[in-house]
Amino acid sequence: MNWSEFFYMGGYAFEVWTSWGLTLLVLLYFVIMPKQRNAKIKSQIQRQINREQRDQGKTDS
Amino acid sequence: MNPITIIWNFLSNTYHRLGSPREFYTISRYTTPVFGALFLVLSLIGTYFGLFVAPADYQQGDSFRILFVHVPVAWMSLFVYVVMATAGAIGLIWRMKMAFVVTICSAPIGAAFTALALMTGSIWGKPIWGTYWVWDARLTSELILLFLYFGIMAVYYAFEDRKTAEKATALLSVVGVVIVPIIHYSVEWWSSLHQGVTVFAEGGPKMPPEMLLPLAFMAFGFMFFYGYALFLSMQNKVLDNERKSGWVRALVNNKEQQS
Amino acid sequence: MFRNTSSLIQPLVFFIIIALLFPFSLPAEGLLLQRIGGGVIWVSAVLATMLSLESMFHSDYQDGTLEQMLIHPRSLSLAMLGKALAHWTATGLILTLFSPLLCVTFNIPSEQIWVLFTGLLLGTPSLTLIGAIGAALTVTLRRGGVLIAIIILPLYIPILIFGAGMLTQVAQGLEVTSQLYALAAILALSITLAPFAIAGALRITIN
Amino acid sequence: MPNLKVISANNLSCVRGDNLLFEGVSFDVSEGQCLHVTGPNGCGKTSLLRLISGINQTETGCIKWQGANTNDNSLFLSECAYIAHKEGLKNELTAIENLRYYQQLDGINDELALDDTLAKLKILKCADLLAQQLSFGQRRRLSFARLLIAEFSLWVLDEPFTGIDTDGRELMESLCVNHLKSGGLIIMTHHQTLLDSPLNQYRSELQLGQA
Repeated sequence: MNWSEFFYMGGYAFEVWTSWGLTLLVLLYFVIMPKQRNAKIKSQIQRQINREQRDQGKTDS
Repeated sequence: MNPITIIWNFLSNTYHRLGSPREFYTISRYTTPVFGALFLVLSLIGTYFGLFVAPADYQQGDSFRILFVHVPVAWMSLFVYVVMATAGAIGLIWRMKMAFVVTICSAPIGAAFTALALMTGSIWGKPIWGTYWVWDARLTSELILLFLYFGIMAVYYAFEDRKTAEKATALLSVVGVVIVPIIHYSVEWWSSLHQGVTVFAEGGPKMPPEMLLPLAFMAFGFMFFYGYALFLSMQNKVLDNERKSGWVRALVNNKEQQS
Repeated sequence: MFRNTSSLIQPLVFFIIIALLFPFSLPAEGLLLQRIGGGVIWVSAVLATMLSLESMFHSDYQDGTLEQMLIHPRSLSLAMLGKALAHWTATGLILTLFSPLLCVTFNIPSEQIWVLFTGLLLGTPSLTLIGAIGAALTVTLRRGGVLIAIIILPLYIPILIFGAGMLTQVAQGLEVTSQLYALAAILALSITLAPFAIAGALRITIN
Repeated sequence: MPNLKVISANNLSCVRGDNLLFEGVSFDVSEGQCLHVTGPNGCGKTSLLRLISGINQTETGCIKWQGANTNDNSLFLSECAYIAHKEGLKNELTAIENLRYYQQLDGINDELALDDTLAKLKILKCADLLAQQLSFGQRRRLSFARLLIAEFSLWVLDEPFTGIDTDGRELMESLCVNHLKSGGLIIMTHHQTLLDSPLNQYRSELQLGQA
């Protein structure tokens, strides 16, 4: 099979590849976005814990 | 013990475990990668058969290959809506915390699937109908569905109190699911008034197996993708909602010490 | 007995003004207005109903009578059905009664006026009942108006389709009984289900 | 005594947003008792009253009236009256029309009783004034009048003595005492002490939000 012919898609390259590309982009978004958000939430919680520990240290001393 | 009892016990046990945010988080850490892997395998097989193996359509040429993303995504847009509304009803009736999380996390995914179905549909429409948009019954219902999703998301973000927001969102999704069939029939009747629109011919009445096979793979692949994306987003929601509870703090703290 | 006449007149005036905006924004062809007039009146009725929804529960919420209704032993959904129908007589019914007048200004033929009138009579109560769900969901929000529109307008589409579609049918000399049945079925469904959704929404949002 | 009226709450809690206002709140109130809910601003006094009166649903625990859960309990709802900050008065109606509305909701039609009630609260002269023309104190009295038009056993009162003059306070206190003497129950919030009030001898205190 010829690759350039494959990408040419019988003249429908634009339609086929934008559709598949858009789908891929959306799918990637729903994988990458939550992973980033997960790290963000965890670091937020961690900072909260650190703050509280510091606060506790102060009141103890 | 007969098998039905065993299955029932298993189901009710799973239900109760999934009903608790903490148990859900533990279970989902194992199931989420499985969903992701299943999605990858199925969609790669589907892509291979769809793009390389299936022969070009005798009428539409290679443009019909949009079908392998358009149709699964359009199916999913409805499927997600039904899951979302069912979860909403479960949450309202049995006051199950996790059901609301399913509803809220499904909405953006469903909206994205709907938007994708609209975009791929109109891109496909250009070579077939000669225009990006026609007031075809299916495209129009899909557009209305997109606005229903927007409404549901807007309601969730409008409330400050999370619990109120969750219940309001669930109620609206249940109301929506009652009206969706009516919208569907009304739009179908309406578009029959607008004569002269070429109706989608998806490769004739009977789909040849070399088209059906990749379509089935893609459809199941997208279903697992929904599960994968839903669980990822639900994990975040659970962490966010339960950020004050002991188990979330222990979880975050342990991670920190390990790294 | 209406103590607050301005709330009675506002939706009606709004309805007429919207409908009258169309002739100004369209090419000056008598036939065009005659053809699209029915649709214009339907869209105006939908918008006027929607505008009136924001105030539906607002004063009751502000002065505390809504909370008292919530804890009254009598059925809240039944009370809400009554409330919605009362609201309809002050908005939808009045719009419907005035719609023939607008039809005359659009030169709509008299056999279509009847169809439009009947359609509005059957359709506007459903608009109010379904809209009340949105009003109940947003009653505690300070800026609920736009949100009501986003929630409710997609749900109005079937009513609009059948209501305005009847006029197209009549203009082509076709029967409209099936659309009338469809509107009546939607009305029956809204009367039976919407009050529960309204009551449920109020119990959720008022806290 | 099987007919003794009693409301008992067990393990109530209230969460607002991420904040826990209170948890593990339990109490029993029976005939002739007045529960005085105290605590600093924002500790959930009003939220507790709204849980009791049934506007909000309990997240944890339960509230029982005569041993039956109060959720969707029409017997309880018909015996419980809740007077809140928002008086539940329609501005466009006159005082007597407002009162008549509530009377008719309860299925009673007794014009004389309405006048009597207004007279008891010394606002008979305002009967035909629109509610929006009444002063704040008069509106409080009018909302109080609602307690007397039907046979409520449990009065749930949110800050009943704010915004009224000494005379009005004495009047309302005497109404409360009469209610308690005739076997009624009262659950109320009040930010000041009730030690010098005639209610004191019926009173038990529930403190919220001690940290």
